[in-house]
Amino acid sequence: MDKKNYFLDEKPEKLTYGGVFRKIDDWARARSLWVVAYGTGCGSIELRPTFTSRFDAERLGMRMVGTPRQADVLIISGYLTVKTLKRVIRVYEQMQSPKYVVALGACPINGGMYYDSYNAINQLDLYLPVDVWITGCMPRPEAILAGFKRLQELIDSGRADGWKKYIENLDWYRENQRKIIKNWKMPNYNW
Amino acid sequence: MWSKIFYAFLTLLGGIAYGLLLGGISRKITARMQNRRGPTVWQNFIDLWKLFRKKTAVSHGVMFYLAPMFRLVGGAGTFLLVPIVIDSPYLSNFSFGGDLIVIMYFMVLGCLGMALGAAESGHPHAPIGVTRGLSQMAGYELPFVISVVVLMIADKTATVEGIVRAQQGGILHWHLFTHPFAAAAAFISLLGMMTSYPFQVVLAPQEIAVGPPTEYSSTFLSYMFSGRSVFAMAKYLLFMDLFLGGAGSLLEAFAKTFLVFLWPLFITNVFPRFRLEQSVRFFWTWPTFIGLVDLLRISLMR
Amino acid sequence: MGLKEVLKPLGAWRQVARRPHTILVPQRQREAAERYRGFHVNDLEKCIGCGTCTAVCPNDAIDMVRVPGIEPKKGDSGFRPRIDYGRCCWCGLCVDSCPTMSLRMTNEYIWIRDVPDDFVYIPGYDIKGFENKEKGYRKEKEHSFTHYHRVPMRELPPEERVETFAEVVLGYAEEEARREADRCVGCGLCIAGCPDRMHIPDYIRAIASGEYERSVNIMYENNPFAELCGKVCTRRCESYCSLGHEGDPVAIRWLKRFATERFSDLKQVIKVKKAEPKDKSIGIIGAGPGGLTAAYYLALRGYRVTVYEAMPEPGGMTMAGIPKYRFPFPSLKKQVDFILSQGVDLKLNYFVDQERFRRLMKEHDAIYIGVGLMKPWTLGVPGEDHPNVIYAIDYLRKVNFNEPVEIGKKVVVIGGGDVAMDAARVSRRFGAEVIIAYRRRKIDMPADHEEIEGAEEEGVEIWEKIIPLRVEDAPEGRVKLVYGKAKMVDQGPGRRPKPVLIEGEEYELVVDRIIVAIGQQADLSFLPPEVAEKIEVERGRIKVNHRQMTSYPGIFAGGDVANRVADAISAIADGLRAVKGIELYLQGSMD
Amino acid sequence: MEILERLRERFEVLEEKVQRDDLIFVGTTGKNLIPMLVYLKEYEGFKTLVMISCVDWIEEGKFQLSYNLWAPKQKKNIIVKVFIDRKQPNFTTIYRIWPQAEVYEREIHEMFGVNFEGNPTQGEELILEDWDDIPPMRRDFDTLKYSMEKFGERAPKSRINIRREISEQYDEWRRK
Amino acid sequence: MSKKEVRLFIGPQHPGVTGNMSVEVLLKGDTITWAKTHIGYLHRGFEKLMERRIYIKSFPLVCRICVPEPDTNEENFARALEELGGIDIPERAKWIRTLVLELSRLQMFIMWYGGIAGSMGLSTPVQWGIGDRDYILDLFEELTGGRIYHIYIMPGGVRKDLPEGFEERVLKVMDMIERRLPEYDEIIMENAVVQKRLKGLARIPKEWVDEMGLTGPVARACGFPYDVRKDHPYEAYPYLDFDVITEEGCDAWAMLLVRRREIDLSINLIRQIIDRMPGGEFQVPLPNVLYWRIPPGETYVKSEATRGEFGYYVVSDGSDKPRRVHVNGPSFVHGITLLERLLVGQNIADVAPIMVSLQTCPPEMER
Repeated sequence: MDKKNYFLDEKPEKLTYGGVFRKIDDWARARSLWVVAYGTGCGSIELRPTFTSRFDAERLGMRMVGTPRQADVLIISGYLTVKTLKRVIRVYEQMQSPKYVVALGACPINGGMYYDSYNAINQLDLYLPVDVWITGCMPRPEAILAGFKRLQELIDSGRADGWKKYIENLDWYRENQRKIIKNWKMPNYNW
Repeated sequence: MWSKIFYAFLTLLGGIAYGLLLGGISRKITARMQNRRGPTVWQNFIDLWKLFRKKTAVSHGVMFYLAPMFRLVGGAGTFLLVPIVIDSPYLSNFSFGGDLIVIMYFMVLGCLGMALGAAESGHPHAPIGVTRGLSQMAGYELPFVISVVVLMIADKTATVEGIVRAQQGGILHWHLFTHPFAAAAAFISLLGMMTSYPFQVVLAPQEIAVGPPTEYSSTFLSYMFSGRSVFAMAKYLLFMDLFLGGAGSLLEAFAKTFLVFLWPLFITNVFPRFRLEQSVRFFWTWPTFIGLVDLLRISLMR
Repeated sequence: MGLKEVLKPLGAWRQVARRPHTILVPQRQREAAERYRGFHVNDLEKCIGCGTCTAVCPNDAIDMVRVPGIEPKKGDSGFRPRIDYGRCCWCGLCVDSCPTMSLRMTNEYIWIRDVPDDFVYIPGYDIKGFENKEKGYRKEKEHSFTHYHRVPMRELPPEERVETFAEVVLGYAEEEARREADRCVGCGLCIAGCPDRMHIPDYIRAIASGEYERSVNIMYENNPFAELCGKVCTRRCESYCSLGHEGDPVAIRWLKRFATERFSDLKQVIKVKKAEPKDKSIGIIGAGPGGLTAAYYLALRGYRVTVYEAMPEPGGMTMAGIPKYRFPFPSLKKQVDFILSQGVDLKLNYFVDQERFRRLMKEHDAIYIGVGLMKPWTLGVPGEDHPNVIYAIDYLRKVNFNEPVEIGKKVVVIGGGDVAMDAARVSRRFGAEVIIAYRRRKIDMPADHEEIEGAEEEGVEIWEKIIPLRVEDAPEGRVKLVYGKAKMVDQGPGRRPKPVLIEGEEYELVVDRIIVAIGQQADLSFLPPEVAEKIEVERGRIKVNHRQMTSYPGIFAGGDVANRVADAISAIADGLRAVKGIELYLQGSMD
Repeated sequence: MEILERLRERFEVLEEKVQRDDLIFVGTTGKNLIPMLVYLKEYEGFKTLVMISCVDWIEEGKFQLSYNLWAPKQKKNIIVKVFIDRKQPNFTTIYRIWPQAEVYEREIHEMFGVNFEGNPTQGEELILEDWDDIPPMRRDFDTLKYSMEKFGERAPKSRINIRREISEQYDEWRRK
Repeated sequence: MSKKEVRLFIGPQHPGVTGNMSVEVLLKGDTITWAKTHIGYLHRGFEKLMERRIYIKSFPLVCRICVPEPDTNEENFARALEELGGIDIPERAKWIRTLVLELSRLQMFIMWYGGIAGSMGLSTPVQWGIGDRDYILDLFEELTGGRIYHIYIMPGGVRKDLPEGFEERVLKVMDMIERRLPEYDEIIMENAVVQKRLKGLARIPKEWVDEMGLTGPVARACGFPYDVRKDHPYEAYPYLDFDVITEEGCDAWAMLLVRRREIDLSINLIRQIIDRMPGGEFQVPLPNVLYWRIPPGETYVKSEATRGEFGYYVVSDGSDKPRRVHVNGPSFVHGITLLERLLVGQNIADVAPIMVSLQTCPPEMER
């Protein structure tokens, strides 16, 4: 089998989005949030009740999908270790625009309990654009759902544009990412 | 002729819409069974629109692009060959002599196209899923073909329309009751076709993420999504025509397809999935055996 | 795989008929449990900024900041906790260890922002809308990390006390002391209460961990009369203690007493660092605690120090004024001897008059005046010169120097300060019936409340709102006190009520002795006029700057003669501050 | 306990402590360790290795390796301790006696830098990825400093020393 | 790796793995020929962080070591400190602790019971299980003030007393769960497909149990009655009346049976505890926690978690911070040594059921 490059190893063009359907698009996007099933940290324990019968996020049109390609929302559930951050960046870049990031818990904001840990990052927004921050340790399902409601509002009014920021400031993000990921054994740009 | 095409196109859209709606209903019913409320029944439309309008930046070659189209075309092709309302000038679709065999080929086409495209995507889960899908198809096609052959022999026709006509005259003339074993075999293989749960080995989230469509996103996924729903619709219609006596009116068609739709839903939520080889072995034993009973019966009766 | 196993699972379809148990959040609010550990609220009025929450926070989420509108005051650092919800883990340790119980948690749990910088807030100051939520995690006083109850101090029973001059307080046993010391949260608010700024949390912590030597050494860093303070200090620090708001303050005084009493030979315990001898000499007038403190630290810094004392024993007021049941003589001797052993020259029975003062000014490079207040205030009523009217300060001195005193069967002590209490309790020990007459109410008494309680336990009667009018002679060598009653007139907020005589009523009390204990004043007659005119005196006290120097360069003053507080620890503090001042003065770099 | 006597007869026992009825600590030398473990496994019924742990005694310049064994029959734990030099932390693997020791040793190698000779996988990364500092579980590794340098801090804390502030306030009042 | 083999990473972003971990496998057809566990995605360095925190500050940390079942950690660490610091806790505290432990075991097992079905694609009981578990979390919330992280068990006892009427509410939830369990059984235990898939899956050779140190339901499914609650009784377990559950199957089905019976046992134990809950104090005052020093010494305490034996090795050097805390979770052996060997020869489809059967929990492997 010939080695084929499955990734675009070039900088993505600036994505603009708009058009006549803009309003309908935003409306539909807000009501159909597919979450990539990646429990990055301990917050995933509260994602389970959120997505199952007691709280049932599917009411809001959310569901878990197994592959980043089909997902709209990446939930960073709590702290991120360096090792996971590498995978998370990859997952994020494989997601298709428009895409949103929701950070759960105190840890992505300022390190949380693990502010002095040698393996957990302290500020997520240096590495990924985050649209909604929900604090708590862990946020209860009610808080998570309220956070998603907030995300829906943002999308509805067209203000959830973290993905645009990421493309515009890619060099800055990349610099920060490379600062802590020493061994960048990934394609430069992998979407 | 053009008007027929126009009406066929309309029915196609209607079929997609009804398929999506049925999907929504199935999500709602599943949710109720799982003690929760579930999304609105229109959720699938929203999902489809969102997917359709999403950007995509993935490129894995031509086949990759074409596969969802294959899927959609396969679905649409199947759908358009199955008459919805018999005797209706608008809703009988492109029924012609021997179309049953063509339908069965079309059904395979979608899967094959999918297989080609997914293999192109390069994700290791995709080929595994494709292999599974093809093996599975080999599994459920056998009982299905047997039961279709039973019907063809019994009714001495190779058209769907002919089979429908052979069932006219009351509920007891339905093949469901006249050929119960063949019907059972076919309905079991319908579970395989609809990838309902004990036989849901293709997408298998816990095993191979989402299988073949792992790399598909956005618009492609929306094509696959609508392809899948129209495909499902086609199968419901086909089974309605084959076993439930077809439909004399649109309302009847709705009702009967809904009945067919309930069957996989009935099974899918209460069983885990088989392993691939268990699934294939199952199809090659029980339904095949049941189907063969009817085949034997029909051959002996003649 | 029988048919039963195929059909059984289908029974799950029964669920479709069941009502879903989904909770309809976020469309509907759902309240968290009664004890839920949600977002913090802080009662800014109750909070004293002790910083215990900061110390116990596992995540470094809480820091202390200044808040507009909150000024530092007594027992309040003026800081308030600020919480970073990018760090917090809602463990509630801060709530459980808050000494004033001002910090608590609500059961509010939704805090969502679009930017990550909005998660730092000062509970109580930043209004977030859930301030008035009643539900939420709270501290239970008895089940928390804070120990609110003081280990009780054992004392002699009152019946035994009045028989003897033995020490009333028996002291802590080791286990008790460590338990009591361990209550301290180490906030350090008490430091502000101590005039001498002793390192209170440090030495208490040392006691708690059993390092008594280290503890005493910490005390001796700025107080060579630690044992004295351990027994008779006015312990203003304890009223600053953060535990005192909801419980008993840490028994700082008794702990100091415990640690210092353990060592009979201070020379082996205290590690002194003596500087090179310097060719400067300092004269100190008055061997009270302030003077000796100055002498001790000056000697450690290498100066030649001579202390002049008019009385036959060193110790000043602590020798002459404090009864022995509070402060036994051997204890004083132990401390003074240690100070003297550092090379301090002491001249006893050396009354400094004007002539001698002039000589001292020639002999010494600097002079420290720590003469204290030895002249009692008089009542200022007719008949006060009656021989049966005696002054508490003279009375106590005579008792302490074992001079004979005669007080009869029944005495009245006029005054409400510590000296009054001492005089009353000493009189009880001589078997007299004692009445304390005070012009205000009992709660207004400046004396230590423990002293008041002790006096009452010993059978001293306390009469409130008594204003003496005149003293008259009475038969059988007794004396009659004619007095009127007072009523308390409110003086507006923040000021204590004033007693005003109720006119027209007169009462009489016949006693054997009237002991006047309404305060003392300075006797500055020893200052030669050329010096005296340059030294500013303000309301009876010598005015000094922040280095304890009088307006006459080179003459320093401290202790009761210079401050308004007039207790031992302020005298010690003055002495310590004067050391720095004298050093700077001698180096010529006075600021 | 008799087991301690039997151990003393056969091996060099440096220290021993009965912590609970079901927990015994035994210290031995590096040379005696493997024979002792084998003896415990084969003759005393301590069939199971519960875990291997490492303690950094930086002041004494030593690493303490603790081998925790469990006897399913007697329901007893024994912890065999051995001290090795911190400067040259070399020891022998025991993965041939218990297979799970391989991973424990791999973790200790990664976290403390102890080298277990003969362990086939100890060089592979287990937990950390692209680690660029001294092994993190060593006492001289300052994790707060590392974290602050590498990951930063959003809202710097005021870090006010209340005691010092109070003393200064006191001076202020004094001066007035 | 021959040409016919495919290298496949299952995880970390994969719906089938238990948490954030990954298994690298070589596939020949559908059969796994080699497997390797990769962990470290959740490594926060708890042990390092605890070394620089005073003892009390470690309690919010330890419960994060195993997210679904935090109380075992708290109880273990508290017990270790009590042993080293010489603190005796009151009777009632022991019983409350046991109640909390059993409740948390029950919620974990219920979630697991749904999870094993979910690992084979049967999502209905997953939804039920996690939904019903929520009622236990509500109890926890009421009792401890936290849904997931309770920080309730502290040295010296527990932090708060049982609220008014809590016992009745526990019993009510127990009744509800007992009513629900037959419905679970119907769809899981009595399901033809589940039986077909689990019977004979992941058969563990019996000699591995002692050799590798397998514990908990895994060992008990192989017929070894290893249960710390019985072997080294702690808290109130010596007073409770129960038998160790064992099954002889050594396969995933036996593990399922063991865990199913454990649910009944837990409910039974909870009823016993509530029945016999003593009165009195629930806490002895600790020394001042800000300066709490523990005399030098070391100890190893263990308890039975849902996944097996959970152990804390605590070394104190006499200061106010631990010298070393080593947390030894059962998943360390189950998830690495055992899983790597067990997966060889299995079908790729069975990775998820096997991992769920072993109940590998990544945060306790890498801490």
